[in-house]
Amino acid sequence: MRVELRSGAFQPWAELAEYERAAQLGTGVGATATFVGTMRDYNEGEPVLGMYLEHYPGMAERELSALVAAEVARFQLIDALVVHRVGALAPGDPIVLVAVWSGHRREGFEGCRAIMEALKARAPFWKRERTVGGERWVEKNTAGY
Amino acid sequence: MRVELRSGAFQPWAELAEYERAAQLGTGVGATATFVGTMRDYNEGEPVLGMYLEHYPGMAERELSALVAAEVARFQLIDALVVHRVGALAPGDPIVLVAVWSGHRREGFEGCRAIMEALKARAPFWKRERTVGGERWVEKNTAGY
Amino acid sequence: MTVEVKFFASLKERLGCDGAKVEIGEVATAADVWLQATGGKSLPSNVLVAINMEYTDAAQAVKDGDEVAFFPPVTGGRW
Amino acid sequence: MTVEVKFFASLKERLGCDGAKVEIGEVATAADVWLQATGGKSLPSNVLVAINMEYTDAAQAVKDGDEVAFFPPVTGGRW
Repeated sequence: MRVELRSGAFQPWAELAEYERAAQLGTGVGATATFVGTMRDYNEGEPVLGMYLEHYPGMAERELSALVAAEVARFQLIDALVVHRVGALAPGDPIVLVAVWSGHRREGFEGCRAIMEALKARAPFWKRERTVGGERWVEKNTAGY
Repeated sequence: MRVELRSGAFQPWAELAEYERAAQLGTGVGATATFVGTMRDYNEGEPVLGMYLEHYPGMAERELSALVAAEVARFQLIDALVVHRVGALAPGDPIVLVAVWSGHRREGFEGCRAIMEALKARAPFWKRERTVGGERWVEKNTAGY
Repeated sequence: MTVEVKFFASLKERLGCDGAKVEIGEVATAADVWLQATGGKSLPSNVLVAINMEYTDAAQAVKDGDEVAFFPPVTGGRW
Repeated sequence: MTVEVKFFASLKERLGCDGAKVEIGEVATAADVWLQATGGKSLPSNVLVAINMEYTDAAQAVKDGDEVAFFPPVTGGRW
Protein backbone atom coordinates (compact mmCIF):
# COMPACT_ATOMS: atom_id res chain seq x y z
CA MET A 1 0.00 0.00 0.00
CA ARG A 2 1.30 3.44 -0.87
CA VAL A 3 -0.16 6.93 -0.47
CA GLU A 4 1.81 9.79 -1.88
CA LEU A 5 1.47 13.55 -2.40
CA ARG A 6 3.24 15.09 -5.37
CA SER A 7 4.08 18.71 -6.02
CA GLY A 8 5.04 18.08 -9.65
CA ALA A 9 3.25 16.56 -12.65
CA PHE A 10 3.01 12.76 -12.85
CA GLN A 11 2.10 10.25 -15.56
CA PRO A 12 -0.46 7.76 -14.12
CA TRP A 13 0.32 4.83 -16.44
CA ALA A 14 4.05 5.10 -15.81
CA GLU A 15 3.35 5.19 -12.06
CA LEU A 16 1.26 2.02 -12.33
CA ALA A 17 3.84 0.15 -14.39
CA GLU A 18 6.55 1.07 -11.92
CA TYR A 19 4.47 0.29 -8.84
CA GLU A 20 3.53 -3.17 -10.14
CA ARG A 21 7.14 -3.90 -11.04
CA ALA A 22 8.28 -3.02 -7.52
CA ALA A 23 5.36 -4.50 -5.56
CA GLN A 24 5.43 -8.00 -7.13
CA LEU A 25 1.78 -8.60 -6.28
CA GLY A 26 1.77 -12.15 -7.61
CA THR A 27 -0.69 -14.16 -9.63
CA GLY A 28 -3.48 -14.12 -7.03
CA VAL A 29 -4.51 -10.76 -8.56
CA GLY A 30 -7.47 -11.21 -10.89
CA ALA A 31 -8.62 -7.60 -11.15
CA THR A 32 -7.05 -4.16 -11.22
CA ALA A 33 -9.33 -1.13 -11.12
CA THR A 34 -7.98 2.37 -11.50
CA PHE A 35 -9.29 5.90 -11.55
CA VAL A 36 -7.55 9.05 -12.74
CA GLY A 37 -9.04 12.45 -11.99
CA THR A 38 -7.80 15.10 -14.41
CA MET A 39 -8.04 18.87 -14.32
CA ARG A 40 -10.67 19.95 -16.82
CA ASP A 41 -10.49 23.28 -18.62
CA TYR A 42 -14.15 24.13 -17.99
CA ASN A 43 -16.21 24.35 -14.82
CA GLU A 44 -19.83 25.42 -14.69
CA GLY A 45 -19.58 26.78 -18.21
CA GLU A 46 -16.53 28.94 -17.58
CA PRO A 47 -12.99 28.29 -18.89
CA VAL A 48 -10.55 27.44 -16.11
CA LEU A 49 -6.99 28.61 -16.77
CA GLY A 50 -5.25 27.07 -13.79
CA MET A 51 -5.72 25.64 -10.33
CA TYR A 52 -3.98 25.67 -7.00
CA LEU A 53 -4.57 22.74 -4.68
CA GLU A 54 -3.98 23.63 -1.04
CA HIS A 55 -3.62 20.83 1.49
CA TYR A 56 -3.05 20.36 5.21
CA PRO A 57 0.47 18.87 5.35
CA GLY A 58 0.60 15.91 7.68
CA MET A 59 -3.16 15.52 8.03
CA ALA A 60 -3.65 14.96 4.27
CA GLU A 61 -1.23 12.02 4.26
CA ARG A 62 -2.63 10.68 7.52
CA GLU A 63 -6.25 10.88 6.44
CA LEU A 64 -5.53 9.34 3.03
CA SER A 65 -3.63 6.46 4.61
CA ALA A 66 -6.42 5.81 7.09
CA LEU A 67 -9.20 5.84 4.52
CA VAL A 68 -7.27 3.65 2.06
CA ALA A 69 -6.49 1.13 4.83
CA ALA A 70 -10.18 1.06 5.80
CA GLU A 71 -11.34 0.29 2.24
CA VAL A 72 -8.56 -2.27 1.71
CA ALA A 73 -9.85 -4.11 4.78
CA ARG A 74 -13.54 -3.70 3.89
CA PHE A 75 -13.16 -5.02 0.32
CA GLN A 76 -10.32 -7.46 1.11
CA LEU A 77 -8.11 -5.80 -1.47
CA ILE A 78 -4.67 -7.21 -2.18
CA ASP A 79 -3.09 -3.78 -2.53
CA ALA A 80 -3.87 -0.11 -3.21
CA LEU A 81 -2.02 2.95 -4.48
CA VAL A 82 -2.98 6.62 -4.28
CA VAL A 83 -0.98 9.46 -5.83
CA HIS A 84 -2.36 12.97 -5.35
CA ARG A 85 -1.08 16.30 -6.66
CA VAL A 86 -0.75 19.39 -4.48
CA GLY A 87 0.17 22.95 -5.45
CA ALA A 88 -0.16 24.56 -8.88
CA LEU A 89 -1.81 22.58 -11.71
CA ALA A 90 -2.49 23.23 -15.39
CA PRO A 91 -5.54 22.06 -17.42
CA GLY A 92 -5.08 18.44 -18.49
CA ASP A 93 -2.86 17.57 -15.51
CA PRO A 94 -3.73 14.37 -13.64
CA ILE A 95 -4.73 15.35 -10.09
CA VAL A 96 -5.31 11.97 -8.49
CA LEU A 97 -4.61 8.33 -9.30
CA VAL A 98 -6.36 5.59 -7.32
CA ALA A 99 -5.52 1.96 -8.12
CA VAL A 100 -6.61 -1.23 -6.37
CA TRP A 101 -5.69 -4.86 -6.91
CA SER A 102 -8.09 -7.64 -5.91
CA GLY A 103 -8.98 -11.25 -6.56
CA HIS A 104 -12.26 -10.52 -8.36
CA ARG A 105 -13.74 -7.64 -10.28
CA ARG A 106 -16.56 -6.77 -7.90
CA GLU A 107 -14.22 -5.91 -5.03
CA GLY A 108 -11.93 -4.09 -7.43
CA PHE A 109 -14.59 -1.80 -8.91
CA GLU A 110 -16.28 -1.14 -5.59
CA GLY A 111 -13.05 -0.68 -3.61
CA CYS A 112 -11.64 1.80 -6.11
CA ARG A 113 -14.81 3.83 -6.13
CA ALA A 114 -15.14 3.74 -2.34
CA ILE A 115 -11.61 5.12 -1.96
CA MET A 116 -12.41 7.96 -4.38
CA GLU A 117 -15.62 8.84 -2.52
CA ALA A 118 -13.90 8.74 0.89
CA LEU A 119 -11.05 10.85 -0.45
CA LYS A 120 -13.48 13.42 -1.76
CA ALA A 121 -15.41 13.54 1.50
CA ARG A 122 -12.55 13.52 4.01
CA ALA A 123 -9.10 14.35 2.65
CA PRO A 124 -8.12 17.95 3.53
CA PHE A 125 -7.61 19.44 0.07
CA TRP A 126 -9.00 22.75 -1.17
CA LYS A 127 -9.16 23.87 -4.76
CA ARG A 128 -8.69 27.40 -5.95
CA GLU A 129 -9.51 27.97 -9.61
CA ARG A 130 -8.17 30.71 -11.81
CA THR A 131 -10.56 31.93 -14.50
CA VAL A 132 -10.68 35.01 -16.72
CA GLY A 133 -12.87 36.57 -14.02
CA GLY A 134 -10.23 36.07 -11.33
CA GLU A 135 -9.55 33.43 -8.68
CA ARG A 136 -12.12 31.59 -6.60
CA TRP A 137 -12.23 28.79 -4.07
CA VAL A 138 -14.26 25.79 -5.18
CA GLU A 139 -16.92 25.63 -2.51
CA LYS A 140 -18.59 22.31 -3.04
CA ASN A 141 -17.97 18.81 -4.31
CA THR A 142 -19.82 17.11 -7.13
CA ALA A 143 -22.03 14.08 -6.45
CA GLY A 144 -20.29 10.76 -6.85
CA TYR A 145 -23.09 8.21 -6.74
CA MET B 1 -13.08 4.28 -29.71
CA ARG B 2 -11.02 1.16 -30.29
CA VAL B 3 -11.74 -2.54 -29.75
CA GLU B 4 -8.94 -4.96 -30.39
CA LEU B 5 -8.21 -8.68 -30.04
CA ARG B 6 -4.62 -9.71 -29.35
CA SER B 7 -3.01 -13.10 -29.74
CA GLY B 8 0.14 -12.07 -27.86
CA ALA B 9 0.83 -10.65 -24.39
CA PHE B 10 0.18 -6.93 -23.83
CA GLN B 11 1.11 -4.42 -21.13
CA PRO B 12 -2.05 -2.47 -20.12
CA TRP B 13 -0.33 0.68 -18.87
CA ALA B 14 1.81 0.97 -21.98
CA GLU B 15 -1.35 0.51 -24.11
CA LEU B 16 -3.07 3.32 -22.22
CA ALA B 17 -0.14 5.71 -22.49
CA GLU B 18 0.08 5.07 -26.22
CA TYR B 19 -3.68 5.30 -26.82
CA GLU B 20 -3.93 8.64 -24.99
CA ARG B 21 -0.95 10.00 -26.91
CA ALA B 22 -2.55 9.08 -30.23
CA ALA B 23 -6.18 9.93 -29.39
CA GLN B 24 -5.58 13.50 -28.13
CA LEU B 25 -8.75 13.46 -26.05
CA GLY B 26 -8.35 17.03 -24.89
CA THR B 27 -8.91 18.77 -21.57
CA GLY B 28 -12.65 18.09 -21.38
CA VAL B 29 -11.73 14.74 -19.81
CA GLY B 30 -12.16 14.86 -16.05
CA ALA B 31 -12.16 11.15 -15.28
CA THR B 32 -10.50 8.02 -16.60
CA ALA B 33 -11.64 4.67 -15.23
CA THR B 34 -9.89 1.46 -16.19
CA PHE B 35 -10.19 -2.22 -15.45
CA VAL B 36 -7.65 -4.96 -16.08
CA GLY B 37 -8.65 -8.62 -15.76
CA THR B 38 -5.65 -10.86 -15.16
CA MET B 39 -5.27 -14.62 -15.31
CA ARG B 40 -5.10 -15.94 -11.74
CA ASP B 41 -3.14 -19.06 -10.86
CA TYR B 42 -5.95 -20.54 -8.73
CA ASN B 43 -9.58 -21.30 -9.48
CA GLU B 44 -11.98 -22.95 -7.05
CA GLY B 45 -9.06 -24.00 -4.87
CA GLU B 46 -7.09 -25.69 -7.63
CA PRO B 47 -3.86 -24.36 -9.20
CA VAL B 48 -4.31 -23.34 -12.83
CA LEU B 49 -1.24 -23.88 -15.02
CA GLY B 50 -2.43 -22.29 -18.23
CA MET B 51 -5.45 -21.20 -20.18
CA TYR B 52 -6.67 -21.17 -23.75
CA LEU B 53 -9.18 -18.54 -24.74
CA GLU B 54 -11.25 -19.57 -27.75
CA HIS B 55 -13.29 -16.94 -29.58
CA TYR B 56 -15.63 -16.62 -32.54
CA PRO B 57 -13.59 -14.62 -35.05
CA GLY B 58 -15.63 -11.83 -36.56
CA MET B 59 -18.49 -12.08 -34.09
CA ALA B 60 -16.23 -11.34 -31.09
CA GLU B 61 -15.06 -8.04 -32.62
CA ARG B 62 -18.55 -7.19 -33.81
CA GLU B 63 -20.20 -7.89 -30.46
CA LEU B 64 -17.51 -6.01 -28.51
CA SER B 65 -17.80 -2.98 -30.79
CA ALA B 66 -21.59 -2.95 -30.46
CA LEU B 67 -21.62 -3.26 -26.67
CA VAL B 68 -18.91 -0.62 -26.20
CA ALA B 69 -20.76 1.79 -28.52
CA ALA B 70 -23.97 1.21 -26.55
CA GLU B 71 -22.34 2.04 -23.18
CA VAL B 72 -20.47 5.03 -24.64
CA ALA B 73 -23.85 6.41 -25.72
CA ARG B 74 -25.65 5.49 -22.49
CA PHE B 75 -23.04 7.10 -20.19
CA GLN B 76 -22.06 9.89 -22.62
CA LEU B 77 -18.46 8.80 -22.51
CA ILE B 78 -15.83 10.80 -24.38
CA ASP B 79 -13.98 7.68 -25.48
CA ALA B 80 -13.43 3.98 -24.71
CA LEU B 81 -10.77 1.36 -25.36
CA VAL B 82 -10.99 -2.43 -25.07
CA VAL B 83 -8.07 -4.80 -25.62
CA HIS B 84 -8.78 -8.52 -25.20
CA ARG B 85 -6.45 -11.50 -25.44
CA VAL B 86 -7.28 -14.64 -27.39
CA GLY B 87 -5.39 -17.94 -27.63
CA ALA B 88 -2.90 -19.34 -25.10
CA LEU B 89 -2.32 -17.45 -21.83
CA ALA B 90 -0.04 -17.94 -18.83
CA PRO B 91 -0.85 -17.15 -15.16
CA GLY B 92 -0.35 -13.45 -14.50
CA ASP B 93 -1.11 -12.42 -18.08
CA PRO B 94 -3.56 -9.54 -18.55
CA ILE B 95 -6.62 -10.90 -20.39
CA VAL B 96 -8.69 -7.78 -20.82
CA LEU B 97 -8.23 -4.03 -20.52
CA VAL B 98 -11.27 -1.74 -20.47
CA ALA B 99 -10.71 2.01 -20.26
CA VAL B 100 -13.20 4.86 -20.47
CA TRP B 101 -12.79 8.62 -20.52
CA SER B 102 -15.57 10.92 -19.31
CA GLY B 103 -16.29 14.37 -17.97
CA HIS B 104 -17.11 13.25 -14.43
CA ARG B 105 -16.28 10.30 -12.22
CA ARG B 106 -19.77 8.83 -11.91
CA GLU B 107 -20.09 8.17 -15.66
CA GLY B 108 -16.50 6.90 -15.74
CA PHE B 109 -16.91 4.33 -12.97
CA GLU B 110 -20.32 3.17 -14.11
CA GLY B 111 -19.47 3.12 -17.81
CA CYS B 112 -16.32 1.06 -17.26
CA ARG B 113 -18.15 -1.45 -15.11
CA ALA B 114 -21.09 -1.67 -17.52
CA ILE B 115 -18.75 -2.48 -20.40
CA MET B 116 -17.11 -5.25 -18.34
CA GLU B 117 -20.47 -6.76 -17.41
CA ALA B 118 -21.77 -6.61 -20.98
CA LEU B 119 -18.52 -8.14 -22.24
CA LYS B 120 -18.82 -10.99 -19.77
CA ALA B 121 -22.46 -11.63 -20.66
CA ARG B 122 -22.33 -11.32 -24.45
CA ALA B 123 -18.86 -11.51 -26.02
CA PRO B 124 -18.25 -14.95 -27.58
CA PHE B 125 -15.20 -16.09 -25.63
CA TRP B 126 -14.73 -19.50 -23.99
CA LYS B 127 -12.07 -20.37 -21.46
CA ARG B 128 -10.35 -23.70 -21.22
CA GLU B 129 -8.18 -24.13 -18.13
CA ARG B 130 -5.26 -26.48 -17.75
CA THR B 131 -4.76 -27.88 -14.23
CA VAL B 132 -2.75 -30.78 -12.84
CA GLY B 133 -5.92 -32.84 -13.23
CA GLY B 134 -6.13 -32.12 -16.97
CA GLU B 135 -8.00 -29.60 -19.11
CA ARG B 136 -11.54 -28.34 -18.59
CA TRP B 137 -13.87 -25.76 -20.08
CA VAL B 138 -14.93 -23.06 -17.65
CA GLU B 139 -18.67 -23.50 -17.56
CA LYS B 140 -19.97 -20.46 -15.79
CA ASN B 141 -19.18 -16.81 -15.14
CA THR B 142 -18.70 -15.24 -11.73
CA ALA B 143 -21.18 -12.66 -10.42
CA GLY B 144 -20.23 -9.07 -11.19
CA TYR B 145 -22.63 -7.01 -9.07
CA MET C 1 -30.25 -23.79 -49.97
CA THR C 2 -26.83 -23.99 -48.37
CA VAL C 3 -25.81 -22.60 -44.98
CA GLU C 4 -22.46 -22.55 -43.22
CA VAL C 5 -22.62 -24.11 -39.72
CA LYS C 6 -20.12 -23.43 -36.93
CA PHE C 7 -19.64 -25.01 -33.52
CA PHE C 8 -17.44 -23.63 -30.75
CA ALA C 9 -15.68 -24.63 -27.53
CA SER C 10 -17.08 -27.57 -25.54
CA LEU C 11 -19.84 -28.06 -28.10
CA LYS C 12 -17.30 -28.42 -30.89
CA GLU C 13 -15.45 -31.02 -28.80
CA ARG C 14 -18.55 -32.99 -27.91
CA LEU C 15 -19.66 -33.09 -31.54
CA GLY C 16 -16.13 -33.73 -32.77
CA CYS C 17 -16.66 -31.13 -35.49
CA ASP C 18 -16.06 -27.40 -35.86
CA GLY C 19 -18.56 -26.88 -38.62
CA ALA C 20 -19.85 -27.88 -42.04
CA LYS C 21 -21.69 -26.70 -45.10
CA VAL C 22 -25.25 -27.96 -44.81
CA GLU C 23 -27.81 -28.43 -47.59
CA ILE C 24 -31.35 -27.91 -46.39
CA GLY C 25 -34.83 -27.18 -47.86
CA GLU C 26 -35.89 -23.63 -48.71
CA VAL C 27 -37.90 -23.10 -45.51
CA ALA C 28 -35.85 -23.86 -42.40
CA THR C 29 -35.05 -22.51 -38.94
CA ALA C 30 -31.75 -22.55 -37.04
CA ALA C 31 -33.14 -25.55 -35.11
CA ASP C 32 -33.64 -27.41 -38.41
CA VAL C 33 -30.06 -26.59 -39.37
CA TRP C 34 -28.85 -28.01 -36.03
CA LEU C 35 -30.74 -31.29 -36.62
CA GLN C 36 -29.40 -31.59 -40.13
CA ALA C 37 -25.81 -30.82 -39.07
CA THR C 38 -25.76 -33.15 -36.06
CA GLY C 39 -27.66 -36.04 -37.62
CA GLY C 40 -30.72 -35.53 -35.44
CA LYS C 41 -29.19 -34.86 -31.99
CA SER C 42 -31.47 -32.84 -29.70
CA LEU C 43 -30.46 -29.20 -29.19
CA PRO C 44 -29.30 -28.62 -25.56
CA SER C 45 -31.34 -25.86 -23.91
CA ASN C 46 -28.31 -23.78 -22.90
CA VAL C 47 -26.80 -23.65 -26.38
CA LEU C 48 -26.64 -20.14 -27.85
CA VAL C 49 -27.45 -19.42 -31.49
CA ALA C 50 -26.11 -16.71 -33.78
CA ILE C 51 -27.02 -16.09 -37.42
CA ASN C 52 -24.51 -14.02 -39.37
CA MET C 53 -22.73 -13.20 -36.09
CA GLU C 54 -25.81 -11.82 -34.35
CA TYR C 55 -27.50 -13.47 -31.40
CA THR C 56 -30.87 -14.92 -32.17
CA ASP C 57 -32.90 -17.98 -31.17
CA ALA C 58 -33.33 -21.42 -32.64
CA ALA C 59 -36.78 -20.62 -34.07
CA GLN C 60 -35.31 -17.95 -36.38
CA ALA C 61 -35.57 -18.65 -40.12
CA VAL C 62 -32.36 -18.96 -42.12
CA LYS C 63 -31.63 -17.83 -45.69
CA ASP C 64 -29.34 -19.24 -48.33
CA GLY C 65 -25.71 -18.36 -47.57
CA ASP C 66 -26.28 -17.64 -43.86
CA GLU C 67 -23.63 -18.46 -41.28
CA VAL C 68 -25.34 -20.29 -38.40
CA ALA C 69 -23.32 -20.73 -35.20
CA PHE C 70 -24.03 -22.81 -32.11
CA PHE C 71 -22.03 -22.41 -28.92
CA PRO C 72 -22.11 -22.92 -25.13
CA PRO C 73 -22.64 -20.02 -22.68
CA VAL C 74 -19.81 -17.51 -23.01
CA THR C 75 -17.22 -17.31 -20.23
CA GLY C 76 -15.48 -14.03 -20.89
CA GLY C 77 -15.60 -12.60 -17.39
CA ARG C 78 -14.02 -14.91 -14.85
CA TRP C 79 -12.56 -12.32 -12.44
CA MET D 1 -1.58 26.19 28.31
CA THR D 2 -0.46 26.83 24.76
CA VAL D 3 -1.99 25.43 21.59
CA GLU D 4 -0.98 25.79 17.96
CA VAL D 5 -3.83 27.08 15.76
CA LYS D 6 -4.03 26.64 11.97
CA PHE D 7 -6.39 28.03 9.35
CA PHE D 8 -6.66 26.84 5.75
CA ALA D 9 -7.94 27.89 2.34
CA SER D 10 -10.79 30.42 2.16
CA LEU D 11 -10.91 30.65 5.96
CA LYS D 12 -7.25 31.60 6.09
CA GLU D 13 -7.90 34.30 3.51
CA ARG D 14 -10.96 35.68 5.24
CA LEU D 15 -9.13 35.87 8.57
CA GLY D 16 -5.95 37.11 6.91
CA CYS D 17 -3.96 34.67 9.02
CA ASP D 18 -2.69 31.11 8.59
CA GLY D 19 -2.30 30.38 12.29
CA ALA D 20 -0.90 31.38 15.63
CA LYS D 21 0.24 30.14 18.98
CA VAL D 22 -2.58 30.79 21.43
CA GLU D 23 -2.40 31.04 25.23
CA ILE D 24 -5.58 29.85 26.91
CA GLY D 25 -6.79 28.69 30.35
CA GLU D 26 -6.33 25.07 31.47
CA VAL D 27 -9.90 24.00 30.63
CA ALA D 28 -10.84 24.87 27.07
CA THR D 29 -12.57 23.46 24.00
CA ALA D 30 -11.70 23.90 20.33
CA ALA D 31 -14.50 26.50 20.19
CA ASP D 32 -12.78 28.47 22.97
CA VAL D 33 -9.52 28.31 21.02
CA TRP D 34 -11.32 29.69 17.93
CA LEU D 35 -12.72 32.64 19.91
CA GLN D 36 -9.32 33.41 21.43
CA ALA D 37 -7.53 33.14 18.07
CA THR D 38 -10.02 35.25 16.11
CA GLY D 39 -10.66 37.91 18.75
CA GLY D 40 -14.21 36.75 19.38
CA LYS D 41 -15.55 36.09 15.87
CA SER D 42 -18.41 33.60 15.76
CA LEU D 43 -17.51 30.14 14.41
CA PRO D 44 -19.23 29.51 11.03
CA SER D 45 -21.36 26.36 11.15
CA ASN D 46 -19.71 24.74 8.12
CA VAL D 47 -16.16 25.08 9.45
CA LEU D 48 -14.45 21.73 10.11
CA VAL D 49 -12.27 21.14 13.17
CA ALA D 50 -9.28 18.83 13.61
CA ILE D 51 -7.19 18.32 16.73
CA ASN D 52 -3.76 16.82 16.14
CA MET D 53 -4.77 16.09 12.54
CA GLU D 54 -7.90 14.11 13.43
CA TYR D 55 -11.42 15.27 12.69
CA THR D 56 -13.40 16.21 15.79
CA ASP D 57 -15.98 18.82 16.74
CA ALA D 58 -15.76 22.23 18.31
CA ALA D 59 -16.94 20.98 21.72
CA GLN D 60 -13.88 18.76 22.08
CA ALA D 61 -11.48 19.65 24.94
CA VAL D 62 -7.91 20.59 24.02
CA LYS D 63 -4.67 19.84 25.90
CA ASP D 64 -1.44 21.76 26.19
CA GLY D 65 0.61 21.40 23.01
CA ASP D 66 -2.32 20.38 20.79
CA GLU D 67 -2.51 21.45 17.16
CA VAL D 68 -6.01 22.78 16.51
CA ALA D 69 -7.00 23.32 12.88
CA PHE D 70 -10.04 25.07 11.37
CA PHE D 71 -10.91 24.79 7.70
CA PRO D 72 -13.75 25.02 5.16
CA PRO D 73 -15.42 21.93 3.63
CA VAL D 74 -12.86 19.93 1.65
CA THR D 75 -13.06 19.96 -2.15
CA GLY D 76 -10.90 17.07 -3.18
CA GLY D 77 -13.25 15.40 -5.63
CA ARG D 78 -14.33 17.74 -8.36
CA TRP D 79 -14.64 15.29 -11.26
